[in-house]
Amino acid sequence: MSEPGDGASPATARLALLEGRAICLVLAAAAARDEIGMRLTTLAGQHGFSARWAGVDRWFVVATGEPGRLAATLQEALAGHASILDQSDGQVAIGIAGDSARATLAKGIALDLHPENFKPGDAAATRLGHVAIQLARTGADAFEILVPRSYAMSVWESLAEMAAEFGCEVQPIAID
Amino acid sequence: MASLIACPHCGIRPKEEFAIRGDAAPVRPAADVPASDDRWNAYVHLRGNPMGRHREFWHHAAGCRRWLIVERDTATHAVFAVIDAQDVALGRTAP
Amino acid sequence: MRYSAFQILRQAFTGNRAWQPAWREPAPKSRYDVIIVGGGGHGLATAYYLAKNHGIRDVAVVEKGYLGSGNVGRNTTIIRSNYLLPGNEPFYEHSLKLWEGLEQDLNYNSMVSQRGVINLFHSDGQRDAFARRGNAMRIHGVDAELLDRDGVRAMAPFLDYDNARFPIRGGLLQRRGGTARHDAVAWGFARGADARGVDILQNCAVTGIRVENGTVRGVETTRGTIACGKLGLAAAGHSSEVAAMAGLRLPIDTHVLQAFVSEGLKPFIDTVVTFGAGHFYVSQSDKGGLVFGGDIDGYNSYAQRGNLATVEHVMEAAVALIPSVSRVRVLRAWGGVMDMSMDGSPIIDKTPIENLYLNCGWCYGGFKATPASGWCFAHTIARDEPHELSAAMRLDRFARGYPIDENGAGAQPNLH
Amino acid sequence: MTAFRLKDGGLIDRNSRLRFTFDGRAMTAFAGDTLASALLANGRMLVGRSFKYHRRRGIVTAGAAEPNALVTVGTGGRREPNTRATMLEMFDGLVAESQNRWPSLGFDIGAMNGLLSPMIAAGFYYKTFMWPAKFWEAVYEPLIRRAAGLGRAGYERDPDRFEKCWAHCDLLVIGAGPTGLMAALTAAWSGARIIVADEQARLGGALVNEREVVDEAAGSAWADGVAAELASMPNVTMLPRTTVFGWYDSNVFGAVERVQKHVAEPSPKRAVERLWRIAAKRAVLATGAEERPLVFGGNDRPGVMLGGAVRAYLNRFAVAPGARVAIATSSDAGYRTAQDLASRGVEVAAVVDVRAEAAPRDAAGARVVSGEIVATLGRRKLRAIEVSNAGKRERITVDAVAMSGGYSPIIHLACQRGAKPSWDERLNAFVAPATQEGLSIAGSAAGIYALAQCLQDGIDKASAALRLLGRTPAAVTRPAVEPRDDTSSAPSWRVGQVRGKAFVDFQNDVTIDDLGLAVREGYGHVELAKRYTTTGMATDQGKLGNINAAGIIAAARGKSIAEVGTTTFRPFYTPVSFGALAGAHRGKHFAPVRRSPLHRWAEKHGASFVEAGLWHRSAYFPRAGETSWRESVDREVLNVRRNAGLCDVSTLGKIEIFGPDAAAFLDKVYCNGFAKLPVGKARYGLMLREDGFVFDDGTTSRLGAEHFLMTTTTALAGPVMAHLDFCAQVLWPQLDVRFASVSDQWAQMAVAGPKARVILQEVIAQDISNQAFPFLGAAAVTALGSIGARLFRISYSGELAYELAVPARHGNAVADAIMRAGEPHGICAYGTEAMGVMRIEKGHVTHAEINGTVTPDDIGFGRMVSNAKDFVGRAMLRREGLVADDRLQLVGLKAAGDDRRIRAGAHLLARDAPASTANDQGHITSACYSPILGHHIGLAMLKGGRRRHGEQITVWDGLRGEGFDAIVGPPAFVDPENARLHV
Ligand SMILES: Cc1cc2nc3c(=O)[nH]c(=O)nc-3n(C[C@H](O)[C@H](O)[C@H](O)COP(=O)(O)OP(=O)(O)OC[C@H]3O[C@@H](n4cnc5c(N)ncnc54)[C@H](O)[C@@H]3O)c2cc1C
Ligand SMILES: NC(=O)c1ccc[n+]([C@@H]2O[C@H](COP(=O)([O-])OP(=O)(O)OC[C@H]3O[C@@H](n4cnc5c(N)ncnc54)[C@H](O)[C@@H]3O)[C@@H](O)[C@H]2O)c1
Ligand SMILES: Cc1cc2nc3c(=O)[nH]c(=O)nc-3n(C[C@H](O)[C@H](O)[C@H](O)COP(=O)(O)O)c2cc1C
Ligand SMILES: [Zn+2]
Repeated sequence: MSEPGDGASPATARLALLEGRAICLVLAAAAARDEIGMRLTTLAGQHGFSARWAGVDRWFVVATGEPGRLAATLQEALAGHASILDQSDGQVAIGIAGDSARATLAKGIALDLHPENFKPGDAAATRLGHVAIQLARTGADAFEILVPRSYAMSVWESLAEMAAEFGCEVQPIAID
Repeated sequence: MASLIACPHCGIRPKEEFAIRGDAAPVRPAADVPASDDRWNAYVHLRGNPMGRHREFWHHAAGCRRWLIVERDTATHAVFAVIDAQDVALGRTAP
Repeated sequence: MRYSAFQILRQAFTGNRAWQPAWREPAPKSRYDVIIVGGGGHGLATAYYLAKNHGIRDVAVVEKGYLGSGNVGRNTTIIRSNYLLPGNEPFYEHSLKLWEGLEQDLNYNSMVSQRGVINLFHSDGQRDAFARRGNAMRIHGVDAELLDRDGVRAMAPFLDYDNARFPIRGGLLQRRGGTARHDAVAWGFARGADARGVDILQNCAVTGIRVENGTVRGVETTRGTIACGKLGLAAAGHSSEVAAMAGLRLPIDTHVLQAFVSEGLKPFIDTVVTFGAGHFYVSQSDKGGLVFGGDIDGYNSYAQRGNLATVEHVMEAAVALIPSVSRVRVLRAWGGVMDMSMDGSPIIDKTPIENLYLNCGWCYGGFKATPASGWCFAHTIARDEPHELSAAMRLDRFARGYPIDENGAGAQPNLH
Repeated sequence: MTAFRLKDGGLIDRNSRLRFTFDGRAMTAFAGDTLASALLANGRMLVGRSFKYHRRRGIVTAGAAEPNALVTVGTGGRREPNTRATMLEMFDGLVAESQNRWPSLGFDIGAMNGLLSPMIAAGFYYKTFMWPAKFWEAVYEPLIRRAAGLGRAGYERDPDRFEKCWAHCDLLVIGAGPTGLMAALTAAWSGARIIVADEQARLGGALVNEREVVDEAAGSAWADGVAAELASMPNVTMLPRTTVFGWYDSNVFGAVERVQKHVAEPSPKRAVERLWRIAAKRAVLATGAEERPLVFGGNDRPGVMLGGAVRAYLNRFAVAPGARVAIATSSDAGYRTAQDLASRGVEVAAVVDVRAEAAPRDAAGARVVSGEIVATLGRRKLRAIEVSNAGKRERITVDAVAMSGGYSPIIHLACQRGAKPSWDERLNAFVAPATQEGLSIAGSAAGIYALAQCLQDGIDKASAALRLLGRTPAAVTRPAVEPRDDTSSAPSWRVGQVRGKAFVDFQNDVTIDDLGLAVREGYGHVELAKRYTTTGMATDQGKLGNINAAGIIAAARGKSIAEVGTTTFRPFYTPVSFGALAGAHRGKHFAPVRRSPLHRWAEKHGASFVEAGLWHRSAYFPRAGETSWRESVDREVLNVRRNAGLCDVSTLGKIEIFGPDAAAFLDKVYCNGFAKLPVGKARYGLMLREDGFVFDDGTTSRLGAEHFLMTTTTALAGPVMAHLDFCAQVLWPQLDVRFASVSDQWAQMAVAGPKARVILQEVIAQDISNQAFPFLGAAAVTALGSIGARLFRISYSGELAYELAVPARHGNAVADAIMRAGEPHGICAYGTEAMGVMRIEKGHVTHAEINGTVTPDDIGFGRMVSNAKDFVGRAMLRREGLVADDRLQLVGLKAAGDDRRIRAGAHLLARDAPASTANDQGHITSACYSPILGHHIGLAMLKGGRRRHGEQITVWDGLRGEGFDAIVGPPAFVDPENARLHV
């Protein structure tokens, strides 16, 4: 019988460095705290980006494309309601996908990732191992994490170890 | 305790995500009221330290970054309530 | 009954039937000149030195559980006098000197083992801080050596020098530091105090303190009311609770610290090692278990038991420091509730209440202090004034701005 | 005779023959064996030595409680001492060694201790070894320490992988015996998410070891079927080989799975052990019951085993413990053993039942003696027992004894969180409280011993748990079993007459006499008796002996066993490897590494890196021909002071602050004022703790009316953020301010030196002349034509200097461009070491000075402290001790005569004062060689230091054997007038 990890069957957990992402942190003004989520959801619909809750007054907005453009769009749409911080360089996006994606993440993340509790579209600020990260579920068996840039190589190595038994074979990445 | 803490914003999270500051009871003397040195000393240094019900500041450092007040029992480690500290400070939630 | 090899031989011939109890189990009297609350190391040592140094023998030690059920019986047994600040160093050195003669003094072998304590450093900054500390010791005439990496390697070759995340660069060594057998310390002081007339009242919890016109009169206990001339509190983790019975609010929080012991091993580590890049310290007990610990759990607790996250944290540091320990198994984990003060240093003092004396704030370092704490507290009680060695350990130092803050963490007890 | 393998039967695979060695002897086993069963099958009765007396010991149990059969397995980095042979699954190539014996297991010098036993009774070491005092250190202690421990651990690095995993479930079932399996089935069919954990590889609990029939199948086959069904369900996670070791708050369980401990060569892609942290809404504890040994003379001789173990070896492993077996029992279970032995053709010499009025039971034809064993006989192996029977003594020839002393429910986990067990008169056992939040106890763990009732209890307890979770339990009917009633027993903590030693704790060699001695000497409290005699403190933690010990103590004290109670149950249920608990966080993964965006740039310039907290920072940049770090650092410093240099300062904490109240907020957190800071300007700020001592420092720039950028020190970036969160949310919640860390977004480089401006101007679009961009300017600029950057004119080195921040991805390119532009001007890369030298030359402080015990005034910033506003730390700053005259104050130092190396950590004395704590005047905080001054300098904290400029003092470094005189001066050695900052 062959199983993932013996090289004969395809990997059931895959890691990918997601390059070309524009990432902004949206800090809501005190008065706008309650409505900013709604505004972002609407904007996300219009512009095709994903808004991920990151705290009572903050959201990560992730899009593909130019960092500057996303920041400008948000700036314009949310002026007076929020401050926008471009984090396209501050955060590194890593994708984890496959049947064993959840099993891989369970090795570092304490959240219950059962689809009943953490659905596609859900996001959370939490820890992976010893590093604070932002987690989002982007599909039934697909997740994305945002990790502060300085930690990215370390986190990548940890993820690669966690996924090894599921047949994942990746090279170290260089991020600086 | 407190292997798990139910953050009012993030849901149930392991203790490792939090940093603990301690007693939430002492209130910082207001600037505009002349506070005696005793009051300041009490605020900064003295603690009720009860065996039993206790309110403590916990910071959800690896989550929503909110300061929470965790009400718990220091003898049994039962957790009674976890609320946002700012809501308390602003009088939006009863302490 | 005096203990000796000869005595052991003699008793062996009569089937070990004639050994006498190590202490009496007296009924409480209605009054004592001095009552000490807390039958831990400090309370028992205080009673012992009250009798021995000050001739005060009408003393009771009131203990809510069994003898030594508190931190004296659940600590990692490290003794040393490698302190930085002038308010501390002479006190702890006196303690170490007392340790050095303790077995003869008590006629009880507390197995003081001066196997050396190495505090590792991993950066230039840490080295400088240790150099300062080592000089603070040397200036007081205490032994201290600054080891470089090779010096450490010669003493502890099993540490990770090759792949450590935080390479070991050297260590501060105190050769006279080491360990002592925790239980034997409590038992030895108890037996010594008992022999000098002190009543040790086990299973006797203090539930109230009688104060009249600002003066202490006695205590209420689960075994009745007992009057006293003077009352000394040495209740360690329960200090706030007991002091509250007299209306005092203390600069103390109670925190749980876990300790661990591994399965018994043939000799594996022959010094005491403290990791400088994580919270971890380890020695090997005479029975073979690795006795070790790390950081506190972080929240106020009276529960004497800890959290799994902290366990993991300690184990990560253990394996980082000693990779081969990975295959060894940990046998047991337990917790002790400690009196963490606002500056990490103890309090031995009089209180605003007449005839009430306070001994607390030992954090996770009070075992090594046991003899000196008893020595100085007995003095404070007997003379109604602080001993010169504990002169800085005053209760009002916080209000007055004279903290004894060895690591500069400030008024947050869980950072000390 | 010795033990031997039966010709047929058992749950072993006789077609799969495995080889292993024990103490170098090659032996064979079958798949399905444990090391213990294989040793028995090979006729090995003697497998270990006890701790204190080095007595010969054999296998006692077939499970987790084994006190004797501890071996060292594996070699090199996989060497594992104290492994229970009873729990070790056999694999081909297994290498095992016996322990605590020298020179050999058969002949062990240490056994001499047994002769001395009257002299080395409990606690003897507390009473001797005290004279002469020196002898303790030199002779006695080394001897005692050499005798320590059982197995020897290796010093080689463990080559294997470990990991941790979180799991979540509605119901955790601990133990997969009949009770646990039925509980699991009930919950699984009800749709709940469940996890089933059992420490055995083979599920079924007692069913695997006994001859039971369940639903008309052999019990083990039934269990296999249920386990397979469970494993096939998507809502079920099966964890065999997984020991639940701890129950923690919030119903979190710690468990360790032995993923690859039963294979010869573990796959490097998988962990060998996995730590599970299981967050369970509820749990059912179905851990069964432990059989108790009987305490009689010579009860430790190899060949004496528990009855349940004998049945397990017979039924599961097809191994007979001997050819002629006696049964010693205080419970009906003994008769079951007799029946099982007889059914496999093993002779039962006698059933010795300690119960005087034992009702007739089916002893399978064996003789039943109402009496007790007084002694066992035999030198190398058990040859006979001596039985007392109504006053008569009788010798019975046997080669094995199966003892059954009743059962103790396994309540370990249920009592780890403070609950005290209570004595149950009916069961003669301690039981755990039945109602504890989140946990139900079922089956034999709850004192239910009949199989039918266990099965039913599993259903019932799971159903009740499901209802509490708001679920409707599926209707489940209990499988059919043969009715049988053999659960009654009588208490028996020790036999009446003892010849020889009767052991209560086998591993630690604690006897009845030791417990009696402890009681006599005042150590009668069960916790004191434990500590004085060490009973229950061995690797099995008294699983077998503790209840007998409590009974014996009770008798000696004239109390009931209920009054005596148990000692405290603590994690770990069975010992857990350090490796499993550390998981993957070992070696270089002990802590994550933070890597600067300019790491590659630094590498290219040959940086030597150093760990600084989690960061790897470039310390200095050695060049060909340089032979010491000092040489490189001196060159870097001189070059910066003469030309220019570039240093990576990306690791500083950066916090962006917005909102109408941002300035007001900064006024609260800094002791100096920020409200009036103009847009486009930076200011140095000092942050205090509420107790008045300095917390952190850094520059904060105003980028807009309601927009600031704060920098923190590298070390305190995290704590400062948490502090700001606290101030904003708790102390001043009404302020409209918001902030976030942007530390990772920016690559930041300091460009310093007289030529910094000319160089930088080449990459910056805007005019950065002194007029356009004076000292402490802060502005958004464009770098390399298109990169949005931030420029700050701040200086740590004391030279004309800038800090340029660019989005991290551009860091290397911009640094390269600056180096290129600077080449004609002689720019160099410099590291934290040169930066350190220059800041000392300039008298700037770092955490070497700001160590949590200094006030602003101590470090010369007294005048910065505002009088006009409330800020954190203001009130406590007034305390007497914080304004005292003799506080340590920051000064500069240099040797009085010829240059001397000044080292941080040295102390200061008034000149010619003898060294003593009383005379101690301070210490040196930072020191370096100043290449620009050509001699060593230092910063120091000195009592009343600011008043003492010009004074000669003594530098005292007894630790390193140095001492010399030095001159006190102001902390700034270079450009004290700050002229260079403004050019
Ligand atoms: C896990 C751990 C590891 C440690 N490691 C070290 C170490 O390596 N080196 C070191 O120097 N120090 C160490 N310490 C600290 C040291 O153990 C303590 O500081 C010291 O034991 C405290 O003094 P004590 O012995 O008097 O306390 P305890 O033994 O705790 O004595 C206090 C006694 O007061 C009793 N009591 C409380 N309330 C009442 C009441 N109302 N009525 C009657 N009696 C009462 C308690 O039952 C207790 O017995 C450690 C502590 C812990 C918990
Ligand atoms: N005849 C008697 O007097 C008597 C007495 C007691 C039990 N029994 C029999 O024993 C059986 C009891 O059934 P049961 O299911 O309650 O218990 P069990 O002993 O059959 O099963 C308990 C299971 O729990 C596992 N376990 C224990 N602690 C564990 C831990 N910490 N982590 C993981 N796994 C752990 C064990 O490996 C075992 O498989 C019944 O057949 C009963 O008749 C008989
Ligand atoms: C230095 C030291 C060594 C210990 N060694 C052992 C040991 O070898 N075996 C053991 O079971 N417990 C050992 N213990 C732990 C005690 O059993 C016990 O857990 C501890 O004293 C706390 O008491 P408690 O668990 O009863 O609350 C040791 C404790 C200390 C302080
Ligand atoms: Zn949260």
